[in-house]
Amino acid sequence: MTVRNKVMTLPEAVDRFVRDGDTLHLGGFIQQQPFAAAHEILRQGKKELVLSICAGMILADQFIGAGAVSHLITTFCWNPLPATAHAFVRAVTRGIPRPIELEEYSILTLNLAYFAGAMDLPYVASKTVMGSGFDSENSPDGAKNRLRFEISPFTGERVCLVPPIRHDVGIIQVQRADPFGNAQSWGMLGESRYGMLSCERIVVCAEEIVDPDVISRDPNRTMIPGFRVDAVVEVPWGAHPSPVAGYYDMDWLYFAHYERRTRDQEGFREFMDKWVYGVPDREAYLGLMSRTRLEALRPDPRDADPVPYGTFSRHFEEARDA
Amino acid sequence: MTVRNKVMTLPEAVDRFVRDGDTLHLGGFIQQQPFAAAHEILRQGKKELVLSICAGMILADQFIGAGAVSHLITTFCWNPLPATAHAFVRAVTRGIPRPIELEEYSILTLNLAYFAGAMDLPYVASKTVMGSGFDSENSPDGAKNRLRFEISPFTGERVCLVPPIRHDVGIIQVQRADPFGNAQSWGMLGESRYGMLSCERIVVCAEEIVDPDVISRDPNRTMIPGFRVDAVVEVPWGAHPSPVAGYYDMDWLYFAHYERRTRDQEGFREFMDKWVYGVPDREAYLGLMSRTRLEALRPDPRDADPVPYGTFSRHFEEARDA
Amino acid sequence: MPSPDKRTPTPVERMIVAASHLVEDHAVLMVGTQWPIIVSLLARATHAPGAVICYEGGIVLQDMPGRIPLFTADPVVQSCAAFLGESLDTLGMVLHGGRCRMALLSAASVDRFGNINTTCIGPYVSPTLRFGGSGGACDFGSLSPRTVIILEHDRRRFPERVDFITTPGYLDGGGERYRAGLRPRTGPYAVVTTLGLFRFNEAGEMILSGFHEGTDVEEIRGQVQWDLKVADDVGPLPSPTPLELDTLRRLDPERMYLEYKRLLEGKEISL
Amino acid sequence: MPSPDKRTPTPVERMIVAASHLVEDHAVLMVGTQWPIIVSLLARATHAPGAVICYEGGIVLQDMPGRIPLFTADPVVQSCAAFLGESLDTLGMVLHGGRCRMALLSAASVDRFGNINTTCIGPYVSPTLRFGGSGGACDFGSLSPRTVIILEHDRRRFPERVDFITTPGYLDGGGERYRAGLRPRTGPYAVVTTLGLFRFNEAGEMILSGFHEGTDVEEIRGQVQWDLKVADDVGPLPSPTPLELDTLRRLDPERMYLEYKRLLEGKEISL
Repeated sequence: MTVRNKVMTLPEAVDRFVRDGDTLHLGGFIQQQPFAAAHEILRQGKKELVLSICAGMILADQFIGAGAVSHLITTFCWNPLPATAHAFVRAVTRGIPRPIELEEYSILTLNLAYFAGAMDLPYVASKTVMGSGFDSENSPDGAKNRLRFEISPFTGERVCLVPPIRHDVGIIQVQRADPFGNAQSWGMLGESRYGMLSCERIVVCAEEIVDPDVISRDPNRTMIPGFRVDAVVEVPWGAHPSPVAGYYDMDWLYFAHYERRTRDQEGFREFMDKWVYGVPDREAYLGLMSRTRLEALRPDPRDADPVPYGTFSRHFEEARDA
Repeated sequence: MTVRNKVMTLPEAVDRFVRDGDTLHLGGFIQQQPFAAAHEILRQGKKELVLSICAGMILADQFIGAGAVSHLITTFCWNPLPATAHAFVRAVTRGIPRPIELEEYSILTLNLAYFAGAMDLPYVASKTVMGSGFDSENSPDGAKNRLRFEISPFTGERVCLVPPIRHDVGIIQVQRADPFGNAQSWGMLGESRYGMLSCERIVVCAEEIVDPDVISRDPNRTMIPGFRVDAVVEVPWGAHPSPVAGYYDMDWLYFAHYERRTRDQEGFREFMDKWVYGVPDREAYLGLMSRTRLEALRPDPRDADPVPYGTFSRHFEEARDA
Repeated sequence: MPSPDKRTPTPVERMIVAASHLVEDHAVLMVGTQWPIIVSLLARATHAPGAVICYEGGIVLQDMPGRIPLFTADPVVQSCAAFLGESLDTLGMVLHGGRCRMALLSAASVDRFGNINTTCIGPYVSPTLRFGGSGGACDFGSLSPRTVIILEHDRRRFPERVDFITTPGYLDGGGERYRAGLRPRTGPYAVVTTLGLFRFNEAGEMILSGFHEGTDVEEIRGQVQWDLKVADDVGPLPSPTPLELDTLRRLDPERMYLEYKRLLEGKEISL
Repeated sequence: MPSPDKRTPTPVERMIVAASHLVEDHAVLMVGTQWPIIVSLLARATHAPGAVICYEGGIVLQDMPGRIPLFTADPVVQSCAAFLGESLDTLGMVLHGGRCRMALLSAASVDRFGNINTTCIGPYVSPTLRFGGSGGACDFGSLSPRTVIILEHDRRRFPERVDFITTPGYLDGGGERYRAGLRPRTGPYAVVTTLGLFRFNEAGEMILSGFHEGTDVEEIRGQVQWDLKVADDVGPLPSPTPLELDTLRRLDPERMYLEYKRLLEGKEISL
């Protein structure tokens, strides 16, 4: 069998698969957020993006502060210290550096929208959100989103219909992938699987690119089948300052540093000039930090045991030949 | 922390958690079907069951031939040789040993019904099945089921609405579980997860009961969280003649034997008298077969590699104290 | 077991090879049980090495299996998979999600408009004969842009109208499929049998497109239960090449598919 | 950092302990970030060892974490989990599926009918202040049979009506919640603050049920922005026992929660 090797550099992957105006999904629920890829997108000056990200965090904040986003689909946006995501707040309250359209959901409804998007289901009916500010019928001045409210033909009760959300391109940071794109991930997965599978084009950033045999010895761990993937990029530490289970912990100091430096737009600009625009790639970014400190983010080892999959037996043929 | 130890014998688990008239879900899509538990249910004479099983196979066939089922929810029922599931056909075409009501779906719609059941969603809209014999509006003489057909308020297109299917009790055979009920499974999973999670009471049969640490060293493999589980039973070979990945292969000879012996109701009775009613437990059942032949069903070893989860770092505290 | 003639393909081999020709390289396939298994593996072993094989239980293959799978849930496929998961992953994410190019299906019978019956003969509530039922077949045929139906030719299996539509084809033709709500640009693409190859016209009616060596248009017209239309450019199908035949026989050295009979037949079974 | 008085609980400690008393043994909990984390762990370490702790990212805990999680997505919880999966597993299967007994939530502000706002002050489209937003909080409050709301008491955080309903309580009261479509027998169960404990009457209105040592009914009535109703049997809440206090302080020796301030404040941060 021949399968396309999709390994490329991050600049190449971003250049080929992320376009101005795209609906861009960034995967990873708090953990495994693709910061390295996101920074490359900003460096390449991609603009007018519709950013869809379940946990906004400082990743969405950086896109918003950079003025790259015209529309944000999310469930929350903050700095997990917990503290304010300042650029997000500036954009929403004062239109700085530009106004953005907000499309807000609860986590469950956005996960159902991604699920419906991944399967292209017309909609999924739920019993959440009703009466809240996300319910456009009950709160006409509330959040704008795609939810609709109908009467169930089964029970006559009021239900919240969640339509599919689909994306032009999605990026996530995973633990490992093979050159064909088969991507494996573990830890807290949030919306990762359905979010990514609702994307037309998929870029996988991996801590490690591994031999296809590593994947096929544990195929239940594959989150994204390779045939759905357009690009595979090896980016160690690519999710920093967010964590990757088994590889590195959350960098709390970095989040605190970000919070202090980005309280006004000028500070934000300075921060971005140093950490994003001022470096050519992830290695240079990491070079801005003490290596000792980074290594201290490595977790203590704790491994899953090997599990038996087995191959198959030949008892059927043996019985026939007996 | 104290967690209830739920380990018990199979007769006890069946006696306590399976009741006459229950909607009974048997998990496992072709693989991992809980034959040991099913035989105990038949031995205890449970009756008027509504059996819900995605892949009917000879497991549903045995329940039907035994007269224990009044209503069958399924997507297909055959002997995977492939050959006829004779008891199923006798019941459907001639009401032998008793008529059964059929509630048939396609695999996708039944999986969506289990998904909706597990989450108690009012319904899920899909684009499958329409115009087929499962579409009650287009085929009024076709299959009876719970699907409804409506116009999407989003797009105006005709859609197939799948309502939840929920069960009183569910049983599955998995590779391993801990005494609290945390059940892990791998291989081809079919409808297993959502089918089981749509059950009010859950009985887990496991090839091995393992230490809770084995589970918590690889928590992404947990299919059923322990708090949902009522009983854990250690039953090696409990899925035979269906396969369990890593433990034993499909026993093709047994399926062929079953096909030959059950072509009429008398043969079926004799088969059941020997293999189900004539044995007290799984050990005695296994004793009816050549041990050498059984051991030949063991697959060649092939293990997943260990993966790193890691624990956590203390860099935050260290920074504070610096 | 008699060794097959080294050069002459059997009708089943012709059927399998002709069906494999419909598979494009790098196409994502939903593969049903029985004939589709070997058709898809043959395509991958010959002209379509990049074809992606998905099964309804939640499997995406990576490598060629260690032996021919006896059905799509055969544990042999688990040791050559890139992805193992749930039915919602393949039937949902791949097929309903619009990521599948072609579905391959076996059938008990197929009618003039490509509707498949694997459920029953006679009324559904009181059938005279009953088969296994849909499994995922209804979803394959409902959702796939192209559905290829593969079955051994027998006039009884080609009624003008099936008794039960397990898998929707073009229903009564003339756009009925889309009025029922199924998506545009989906539906039966071809039927491949031991006699020939059939395609579908704009109205959704099956038309004879090609025939295998050893048969002809008239014989085939006698082997369906309606007045079969014939394509203007109907002609003989290419015979399997020696390489194709050789590859096919190496894929199935046990001839489990090629002779379509169970190897245990006539054997004593001792458990 | 000053060592806390060995015997006198702080207001935050009283709040946490009082909230933990609402957790029943073996209850399945959906636990939000901030105060709910330590409340649920304290309950489990004291009177509710069988309580099941679930987080919105797809986590079910098995053992006590190696240190207090800084938030519900802190990687520290991954090495003590029985289940790691997706948000649909916990928010979907556990919460929407009806398997959760109680949800614990922090809040920026809560109003007379238990509606929570963690979104904004002022109109949604042009707010004067903006907070993080819902996350899973809207789902917690929409779906849980019992929602417990935990926040430090400040009059500004208790308006008569919140500007935006991030998490629905009883809306305008009088059954409005159920007319909106939310399920029967769901809704706010209690509000626990640094001053006292509030429950809800049949109409869905918050009523003062108990107060911590050092405060009284009148003080608390002055700390909400409406005419607060008081339960007939209002009285002092039990003080934390020495065992509870000790357990709490051992759970959070860094006092990350107990003093509710970030430990890095005032420190130079060197990356």
